[in-house]
Amino acid sequence: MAESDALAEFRRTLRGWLAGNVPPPPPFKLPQTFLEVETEAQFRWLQAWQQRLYDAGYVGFDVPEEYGGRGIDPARQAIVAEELIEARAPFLVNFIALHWAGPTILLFGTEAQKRRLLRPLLRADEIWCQGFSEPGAGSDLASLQARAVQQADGSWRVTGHKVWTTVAHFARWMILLARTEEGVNKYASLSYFLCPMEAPGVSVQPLVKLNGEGGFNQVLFDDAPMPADALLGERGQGWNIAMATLMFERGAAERGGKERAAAFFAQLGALVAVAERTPLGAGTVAEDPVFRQRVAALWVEGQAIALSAMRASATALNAERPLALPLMSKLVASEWAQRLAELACEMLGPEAALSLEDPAAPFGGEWPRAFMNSFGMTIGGGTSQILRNILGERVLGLPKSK
Amino acid sequence: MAESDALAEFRRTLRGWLAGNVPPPPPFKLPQTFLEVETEAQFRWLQAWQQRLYDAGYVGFDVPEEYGGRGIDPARQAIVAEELIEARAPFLVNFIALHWAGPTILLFGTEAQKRRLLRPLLRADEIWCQGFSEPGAGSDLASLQARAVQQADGSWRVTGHKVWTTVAHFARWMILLARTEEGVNKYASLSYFLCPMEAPGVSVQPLVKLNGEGGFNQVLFDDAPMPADALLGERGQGWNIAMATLMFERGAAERGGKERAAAFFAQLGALVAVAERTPLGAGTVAEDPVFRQRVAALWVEGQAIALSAMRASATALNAERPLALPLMSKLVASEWAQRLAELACEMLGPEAALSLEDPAAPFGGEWPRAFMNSFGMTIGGGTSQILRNILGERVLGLPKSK
Amino acid sequence: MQPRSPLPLLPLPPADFGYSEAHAQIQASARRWLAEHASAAELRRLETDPVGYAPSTLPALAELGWLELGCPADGAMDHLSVALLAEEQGRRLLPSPWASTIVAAALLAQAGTPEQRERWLPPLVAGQATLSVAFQEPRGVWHPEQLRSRAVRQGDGWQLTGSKLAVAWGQRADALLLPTRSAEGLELFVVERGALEVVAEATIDSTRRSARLGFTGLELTERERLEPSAAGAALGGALRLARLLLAAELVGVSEAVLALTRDYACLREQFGKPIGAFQAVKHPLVDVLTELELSRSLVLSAALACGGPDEAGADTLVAMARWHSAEGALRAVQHGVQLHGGYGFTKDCDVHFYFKRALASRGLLGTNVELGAELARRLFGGS
Amino acid sequence: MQPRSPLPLLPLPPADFGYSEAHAQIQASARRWLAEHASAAELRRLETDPVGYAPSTLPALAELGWLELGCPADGAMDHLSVALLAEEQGRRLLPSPWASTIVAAALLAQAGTPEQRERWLPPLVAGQATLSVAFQEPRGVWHPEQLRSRAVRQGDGWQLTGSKLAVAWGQRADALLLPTRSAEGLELFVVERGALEVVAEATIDSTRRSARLGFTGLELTERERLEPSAAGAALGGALRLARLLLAAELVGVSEAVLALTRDYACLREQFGKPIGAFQAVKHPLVDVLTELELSRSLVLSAALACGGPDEAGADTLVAMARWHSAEGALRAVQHGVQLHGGYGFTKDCDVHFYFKRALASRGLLGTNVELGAELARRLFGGS
Repeated sequence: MAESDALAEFRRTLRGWLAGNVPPPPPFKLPQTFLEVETEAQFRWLQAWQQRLYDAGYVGFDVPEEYGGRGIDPARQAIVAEELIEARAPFLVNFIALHWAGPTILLFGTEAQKRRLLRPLLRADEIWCQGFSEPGAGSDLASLQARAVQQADGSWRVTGHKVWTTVAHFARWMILLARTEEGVNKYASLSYFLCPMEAPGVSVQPLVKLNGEGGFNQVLFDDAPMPADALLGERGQGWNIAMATLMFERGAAERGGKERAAAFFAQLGALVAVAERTPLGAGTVAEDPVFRQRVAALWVEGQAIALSAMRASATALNAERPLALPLMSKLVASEWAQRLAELACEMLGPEAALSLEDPAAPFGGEWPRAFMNSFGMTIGGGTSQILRNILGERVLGLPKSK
Repeated sequence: MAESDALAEFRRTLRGWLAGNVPPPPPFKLPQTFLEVETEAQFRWLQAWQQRLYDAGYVGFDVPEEYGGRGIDPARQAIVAEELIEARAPFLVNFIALHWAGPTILLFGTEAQKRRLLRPLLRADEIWCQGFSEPGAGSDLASLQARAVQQADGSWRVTGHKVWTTVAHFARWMILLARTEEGVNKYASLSYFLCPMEAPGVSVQPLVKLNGEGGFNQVLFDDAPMPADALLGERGQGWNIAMATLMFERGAAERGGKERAAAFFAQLGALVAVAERTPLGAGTVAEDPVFRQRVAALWVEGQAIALSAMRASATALNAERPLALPLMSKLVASEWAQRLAELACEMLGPEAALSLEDPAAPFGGEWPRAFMNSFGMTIGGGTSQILRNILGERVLGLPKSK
Repeated sequence: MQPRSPLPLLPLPPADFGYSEAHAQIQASARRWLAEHASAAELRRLETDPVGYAPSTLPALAELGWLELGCPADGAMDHLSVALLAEEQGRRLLPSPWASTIVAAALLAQAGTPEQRERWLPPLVAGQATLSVAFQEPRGVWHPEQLRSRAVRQGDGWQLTGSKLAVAWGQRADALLLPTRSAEGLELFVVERGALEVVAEATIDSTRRSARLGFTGLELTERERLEPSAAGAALGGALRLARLLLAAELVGVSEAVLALTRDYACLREQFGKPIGAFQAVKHPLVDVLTELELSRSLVLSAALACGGPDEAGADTLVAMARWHSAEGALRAVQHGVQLHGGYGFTKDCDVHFYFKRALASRGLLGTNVELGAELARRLFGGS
Repeated sequence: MQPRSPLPLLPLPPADFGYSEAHAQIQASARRWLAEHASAAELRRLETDPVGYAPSTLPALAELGWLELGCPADGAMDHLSVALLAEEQGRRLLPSPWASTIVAAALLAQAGTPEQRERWLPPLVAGQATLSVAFQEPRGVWHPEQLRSRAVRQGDGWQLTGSKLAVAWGQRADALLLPTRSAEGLELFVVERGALEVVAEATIDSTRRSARLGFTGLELTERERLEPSAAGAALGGALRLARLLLAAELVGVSEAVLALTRDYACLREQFGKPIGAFQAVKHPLVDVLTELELSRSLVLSAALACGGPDEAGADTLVAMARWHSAEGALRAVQHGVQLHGGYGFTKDCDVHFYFKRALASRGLLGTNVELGAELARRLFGGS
């Protein structure tokens, strides 16, 4: 299917713009994804990139113009996504905002909320973080304990303890799930807030990930005030709104299949590069039949995942089982990426032990880092175990396990 | 550790006897294990072999002489087992009797029961089958419904439906688990019987396995009489006795580790033979690096399983976790054997489809047959799923899943 | 930034995967017809049937248009429709030489002489004749370059010597298509069955019968030889189509086993609840689901690519689809037997039909080890 | 009856696996000592320590007899004791150059000149000196036949050129043992650290530090050369011992992760019950358990074989133990992180120490792909 002339022209223009505007690598180490943004320098550099891209008119093709977007235009959005990968541009640092908070606000927000929040979100002027998980409520999210109490003037006070809050230390806003109602079941007693992070009583403490990187935090709320209009949707509707956010988080969103496909191909290309450039005996890993077979298997699986991301939007082809592809995409993609990083480490042999700090580390030490980071994806946003429950129950109709 | 002179002499004599007495293959197809004995001809031929081996003095080294055994002598028992494998002798058809019913009777039987039953059991004069599972009670064995009612004269009447009863069509006796008590919990209401199969009201109907072989049955009891002394142990003690039988069945028995090790090596040797004799391109499968790697992995795992079978009896080395090796042996061995048979089929390529009946089938069509039969071992005697529960709960002390 | 190596560019499907209303109708009507005409009871009846399929099946499929879709006179076909039908057929394991016949027809349509096409294509499309391509040879050989069957010129004609195996429904085919090699290269012949030594194979899979063929010094004329200039491309296309159909069928196999096992897991109770509530049952079933959905994406994309201009890309996607669906189906049937427990180990349970099909299919037209090596060559070059 | 091919005969352990009361005591006392002296808090403290282990550790281990067991003056040792200690050490990840030192000592004891043995063995056994063998070279090379480090005769002495990496605790060792190749074959040298260019590697695993070494035209005398006649056998033995220790340590790693995760699964509640009640948590933990018990059987048997006459058999068993325990440990730590959920992804959770050790160990002294090929050669011959 050939692109229309207008779209092809758009792609050409964008490609030209990217050629002139993608910045060279900074003098410091960049994080692998938005999950690992740690230092102020990294953050500022990445924020500037998103701002520049926004100002050039390339961010916001899923947000109407009146809210600061570029109008709903999935075709252009997909082209931007593909070309960003192609040009190896930096990732967009306001990831949670763009992919989870933004769509949720667009779906459930008041006109005022949309007008106030979406533009600075798209431009990375205001960063968003997510406050769902708690120390005692991970897989069993609905058992969370954070509590918001409405005051006489309609404003709120929140007390609680959130964990796993990526980029909280740079965030202006949090999408926050808290208990507001008494005497109803645990699902019906939750509400969803757009919580300002600069309020008194909010403190952000960094957590350190297993690979030593920061970028994720715990956030303590000690009777912290929120204005009345911090509430998104209705009181007690929090669980349903949160499920929408989680669907976005798990990749069910309408993000372009081709964009996601391009991301898989980029990962595979990186694995192939490891095989081709890693010496083994007289040749390279790419000549070893056992490694070749394993790479081929990952190629097949990656191609299947990429094609499935594209197929997810072909509604007619998913009539029998409409939820399967959206609900499975995070599960299969995160486990595949984990196997891929593990295989890359195996190819490196003893040098897989070398870390980012070692100047002699092959590929800059990115692979053991990537392997460890891969668990962020098989745990965060619903563990693989929970996702298998959900698929079994909601897609196959099997009885509940809980 | 060198064998004592007496044992070495025993081994030499046995080896000589086997050389002269192991029969040549019969004109009909032999079953792969006791689970597949189907025809009268197969049965008679195998029965004659066990009788001959018994008469020569080589069966029953785990049964005292007064009951027809050869006295408790694990060393000689192990030697017999090893040499039988070495000589590729036929298996002993009264398998359930020798390994499950016999040890249970020895442990829980009255003097009269032991005197009456053990000798004909060892000589395969009387065949035993097992009546535990029912259509509605597989993994959840304790929910079985067969009912035995004691009569005024102390005798019993049993009504129920047992399945999965290997060799029932040749059996003189069944170890039978039935409900006898009312108003107590499901475990305490079971009793264990040594049930005569020739009674009126007992009917045996063959079941056909997925690969088309017979050898296993369902048995219907319609108010069938059992004498008073059919009861083993006490009323209501059935569950505990059944657990002992299942421990024997799952390989926890004191059978020689070396015997079991020899069985693993035999299976591996058969796999290696497939690799070496199956042409692939200009050479054989054994020259293909990918298949080589897979065979090596199975070799390592098989060696580990074999060594673990031997280690199970080194008490001092299992002090930390005494139940682990006995409870895991069936699980790991059956899953390993399944992978092995699957790999052999993969080596055969398109010819893995050829069945026993095809004269051109490689290795007589035994491998697809073995692969299908392997599920008998991952399902029967506790499915792999149930065994993982048991290991998790009894060895790791994790909370119950049910 | 990680350094990256370029991957081979594979054809990508359009946004709607080329799936039209017409496809939906074909699929729905196939499903209706199969629900009426294909059943496990019929599979049981046919197990002992010497032919192995109902004689009425092929004419009925012809009437439904299945054969026309697969063997259009102009040599082109809608691969997507054919793949969808193959999946439906795999779900029910409908025994019939449908797939082998359309593969043979595609080969004939592309490389047959006008006379051969005239002779065979009309009865094929009408369901009145069946043909089968003898791809597979002993020693795991199937690659057109490695065939050991030999064709030698003998005066005006040819002498053929060789052997073939696993020829789908070869024992009932009216004629066989024989790929061989001569001094000049690849040669294809169409030979009536009576001229060959044909022995029905005894296999584990009663739902797709097969035969081995032998021929020693078989004398043939030019009339039985297909156009040599078209032979290579036509055999490549037929192999691609055969692999695609196999892959699509195996997706159907996984679907069927998943449905059977899921239903059983909802009904069968142990420990006071349906076994499907246990994660030890639920999670493997989810893995079957995710694998088969991934396979389906490959099969659909491969089918679309088969109609496109990039033959190497189509070959690669077809190899991927075949690889993935065969692995997935074998896992699916293993879980199917295991999770049915004791019942799954019996022939009373329908899963065994699917088990055997999956096991018998895995090694056809390239084992997965060979396919892996083929794909690695595409990725890395080398041997 | 299936046809069978003979397998290589491997040494089988005696019925009691050679495990005596003395072994039980060694194990118990090691466990007691470690419970007191090794802790996650100490691992955290040492993460930023430039040395990486407490200076008091090695003398303390010497006092416990750990070094004596590993470096007896007559060149023989009780491999079973050493393997048991290595497992205990792996459970706690006690940082110390114990393992690398006894491997070096075994090499020196077998191939050192009387002067070298006199110079090094007494302080080694006393925990007053450390040595390390530089097995590994760039490009994944470790096999003694494939080494690229070169020794060239230069008048009365030698000139060495080469590089080494992943040398355990090489940055603190008093001297390094350098395997090289000369025109005559394998040559071993013992060189004080100061003579070499030694750079500490920055690795993911803070509990076992390592270094890379470079030497270009390094001038050495005969006094630094080990007995050439014994070099091959001694290096083979040292490699065997190093792999055995690695395997035993990795069993300890799996044990520790299993214990941590099992305890967490009993405490952590979700959906109103401990997560260990869910089969999605329970069954993977059981798989960790069964794998580590299988690994243990291989490690114990390999240790016994190392003391026996069949060196090729011992090599094979050691390779198996190393292969299996590395695979098992990597699975164990992956489940360990995953089943701890969000907490497992943080450095607060102790699992990360084990994760890094398992990942860093897998590629040492032969990747599992190489070991698989090595084992296949034993089984099938060929290359």
